[in-house]
Amino acid sequence: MEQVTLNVMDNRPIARSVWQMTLMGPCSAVKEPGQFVDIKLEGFILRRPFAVCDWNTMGMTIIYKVVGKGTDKMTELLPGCQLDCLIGLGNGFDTAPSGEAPLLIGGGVGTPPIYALAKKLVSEGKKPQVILGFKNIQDVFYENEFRELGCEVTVTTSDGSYGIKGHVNDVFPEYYTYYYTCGSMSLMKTVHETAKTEGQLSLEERMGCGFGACMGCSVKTHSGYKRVCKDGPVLTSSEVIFD
Amino acid sequence: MEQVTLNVMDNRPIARSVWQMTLMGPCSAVKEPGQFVDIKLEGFILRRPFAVCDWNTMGMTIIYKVVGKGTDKMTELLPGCQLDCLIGLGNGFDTAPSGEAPLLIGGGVGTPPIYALAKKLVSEGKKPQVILGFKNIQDVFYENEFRELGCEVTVTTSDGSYGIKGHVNDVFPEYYTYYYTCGSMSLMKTVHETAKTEGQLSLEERMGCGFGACMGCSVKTHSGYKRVCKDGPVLTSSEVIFD
Amino acid sequence: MGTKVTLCGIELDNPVIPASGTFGYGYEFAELYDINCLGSFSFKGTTKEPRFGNPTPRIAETPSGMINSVGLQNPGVEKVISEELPKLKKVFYKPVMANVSGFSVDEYVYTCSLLDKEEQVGWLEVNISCPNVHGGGMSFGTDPKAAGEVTRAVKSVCRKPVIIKLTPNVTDIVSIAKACEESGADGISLINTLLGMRIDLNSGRPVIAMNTGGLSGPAVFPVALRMVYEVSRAVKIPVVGMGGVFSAEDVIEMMMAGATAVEVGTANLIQPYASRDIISSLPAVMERYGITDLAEIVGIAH
Amino acid sequence: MGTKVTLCGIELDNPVIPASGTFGYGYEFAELYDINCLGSFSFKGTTKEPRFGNPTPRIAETPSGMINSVGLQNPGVEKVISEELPKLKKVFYKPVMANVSGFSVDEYVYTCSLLDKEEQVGWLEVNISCPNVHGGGMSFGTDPKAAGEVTRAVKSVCRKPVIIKLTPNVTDIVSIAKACEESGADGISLINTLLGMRIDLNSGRPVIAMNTGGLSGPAVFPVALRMVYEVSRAVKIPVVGMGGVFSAEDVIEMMMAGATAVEVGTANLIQPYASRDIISSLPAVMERYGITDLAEIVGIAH
Repeated sequence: MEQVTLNVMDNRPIARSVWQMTLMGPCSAVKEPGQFVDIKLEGFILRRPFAVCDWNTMGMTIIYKVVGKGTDKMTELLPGCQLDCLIGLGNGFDTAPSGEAPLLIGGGVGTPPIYALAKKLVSEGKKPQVILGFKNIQDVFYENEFRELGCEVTVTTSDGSYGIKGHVNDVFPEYYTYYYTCGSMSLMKTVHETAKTEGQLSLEERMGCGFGACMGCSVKTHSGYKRVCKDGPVLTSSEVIFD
Repeated sequence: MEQVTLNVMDNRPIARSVWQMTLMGPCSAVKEPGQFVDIKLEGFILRRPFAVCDWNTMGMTIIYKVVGKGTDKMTELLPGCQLDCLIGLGNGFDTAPSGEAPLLIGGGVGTPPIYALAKKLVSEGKKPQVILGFKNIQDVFYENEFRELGCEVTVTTSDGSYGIKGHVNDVFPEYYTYYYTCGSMSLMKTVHETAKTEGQLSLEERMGCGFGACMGCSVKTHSGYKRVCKDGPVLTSSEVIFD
Repeated sequence: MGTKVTLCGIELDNPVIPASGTFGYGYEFAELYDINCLGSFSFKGTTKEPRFGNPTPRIAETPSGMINSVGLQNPGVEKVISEELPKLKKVFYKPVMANVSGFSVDEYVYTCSLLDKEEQVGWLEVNISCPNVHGGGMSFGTDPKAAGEVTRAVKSVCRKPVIIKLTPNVTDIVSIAKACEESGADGISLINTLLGMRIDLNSGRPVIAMNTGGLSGPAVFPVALRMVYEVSRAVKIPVVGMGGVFSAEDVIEMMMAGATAVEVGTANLIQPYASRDIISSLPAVMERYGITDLAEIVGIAH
Repeated sequence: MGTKVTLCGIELDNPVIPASGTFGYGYEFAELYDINCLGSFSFKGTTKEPRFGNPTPRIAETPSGMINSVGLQNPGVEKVISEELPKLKKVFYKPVMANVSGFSVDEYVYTCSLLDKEEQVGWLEVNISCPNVHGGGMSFGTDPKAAGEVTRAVKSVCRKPVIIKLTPNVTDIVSIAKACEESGADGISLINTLLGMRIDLNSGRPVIAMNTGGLSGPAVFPVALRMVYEVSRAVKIPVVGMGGVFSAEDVIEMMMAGATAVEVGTANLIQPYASRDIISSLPAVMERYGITDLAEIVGIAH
């Protein structure tokens, strides 16, 4: 973890209620895809956690959905705004067990950390197959970005307004070596039940601190309690307890 | 009273811990010298009241002393900032009883409304005599601005580092027709005890609302209780109870 | 969009009621906007005798809140009836809430019985919770027995609905509310202010002349919400929620917690148009959350 | 600049103590900075048995505050002693405050007696005020008799100073504090969190899985300050103040109100370097207010 000041470089909508923000500043503390950044907004006491979508040592991109007053306020941040950020939080995805053809499943705004992961897997010479699930054509984002990495991409929408009508589990490929997913708990449960391999899941919880101090985001797992912010957000499929 | 959005045009220090801010926007609700503006600052629940120092229909100038977190934050406001303001608050000075040669006494940051008053008196063809009392040469401001209006100005400092060493009551002129004062309660009490005429005093109190609703700033006077924000801030010398 | 609610048998156009002590007798605000847009409002706390209130400073600022120590400044019930209510009547034609404080059961009874006869008064809001007056109400509000006693006495002289306003500075708010209900109260309003304090670092002395005062504003909203939730689950009479309500969202949250109507206090002092603006934004906010009738969301969080 | 204070006979380099539940066992923060700059710290609340705590969501945001409902998650006193304290010892060489909760007098006695024997423990901070556990401490903290009983029992098995941590959710905090003092407490710490709540407007359900939780942060600072003021005027034993302290100015204000030492809680969760930064800015802030020795300002607002 490192506390840094990042500058807003760009901040724009890319889908319905979904915005992309580019931040510049020292980001070498970000080590793994799946890690998150915790941003302090003026007027709000708690930091807001966002998965890193893309990064290098000089900056990062995050994608956020406008769901409340905090994220609404974020849409007003113009280039030049300085943000107090904690970066390099959480464990991130482990690419070691991926095999040569891992399956990556992103649900809605769970997609961003999957993009960072895909980029790393590609750099390791692997061939990620990507499934992105959205409700509606207006929610779809990043399909092309994944293709540009060289990934096979399948998009589903619940109402069939774009891509294949249905849910992510309807379009699982025949062959894959491992899976990685981030999305709603119900989507990830479906993925887990459909998958024929082990995998890793990125969880979401309301957090207090974001760095393991407050126990606000502890969840029970098959290997004891885990703080989603510090021991997660990525857990293995054998750890997660689905209710 | 009117609620308006004013734009910061200029904001700079003019003496030790004393800043001048120029605001542009519709200010025709300001009617009298001695009225004040109540400014909302982001991050603070209560508005901050400031006497209007100068105004026309297109804007106003205020002068503020940095005394706490709120005024400290104000120094950071750059040109272009928009401020939510209530304007035209309070009763203001009544120039009718001034006579041809009123005495105006400003103490420290009590000086700004005296400037607005002097301007009005001059426009009415009167010859205000001005005494400004400060602690120290570093605190002195607006001496020239008063002279440029055509006023006689005497400056005192407690330590003699500028102007006449002493207090405002040490330099009262022989002849004056009425007095107006704004400053600390102890300064105004001294003025009241020294003065040979009636006068008007502008009071200060911690305020809740600034427009007469909360009774937060009520003071006892010889003519019943008065809300400093609405029935004042200007009271006549026969009303004020000095403890 | 249905915004009407019924409070103790009287229908309100909407649940928004400026709180006592933040809205005077209405005519200050009537200069700014037509206050007949309000559901109702609760006028300045009235006592038997005229009161100047506490010395200044009476106001301090806190994070997302303010402390006041006004101390029930008011001209006394006779003058309220002879001078203030006629002026109020000119600017507000709906039933108004008469807020009453006292220093003894007899004083409460005296003041309430007079105000109950006033045509424009729709409800009596009996404040047994003022933190800013020595022996002034709050002692009645911290003991279920005393709270019940005031309630019974006031009810015996009033034909109009009696709403008891409670203090949050207690261990068990539910026991107080239940005592009021059992003694005949027609409604409960809460919360009054939390006791708080600030110290001036320059002088090392309390900012407020009376040392402590009542904390209000968004800071207390979660405490108020919790108490509205607890009390409304425990009593059958309607609950009027208040404490840091600044937006239409806050109104809806209070109603979900169990409030039939919602008082807006501190917000009126910061944004003079706050109550009007909350009312005008209610339909859009209701639509955003899929609410068609406010009356239907009362207590859905239970 | 004198920043040293003495708390129950133990000298602290400065009065700043990260509060229990916001600082773990210290080693998370020791990765960020040398935590030996602290006056001390109070480690995570310890119970006799291991506890997972409450279901999530455990956290909600409020204006200038947050609600938590962690529910005393901890590995139990045996593991705290065998696993956590040895790790703590590697990163912190000063006396530490052992925070203890329980569900019965016997549990408090059991846990305290074990921790009292640990060399690194300087004080026992006995939490009779946790709002997030059913029957978990808070019932002891709302009744003077029960508070006195826990105090006496714990004191009978401890050689080290015993500080009783009180809940603000009471009508009369002074009576509770006095009962603790009369029963032998060496100090009082306050305030624990205020009971609060939020509701999710989309679902109409409470945000927190347990419905209500404990409110902390700057929002509660004025309530905490008032209680520190009232209690420190009423008791002779030292008072440790806490509740929304975010800055060196807040530390000084708490001390002026009567706190001998000051705990920093929520701030650690928002700004991981908060406690260190508060300590490093103390001398400059003291100078601004003409304070040369912090020990001299304790209670000057009385």
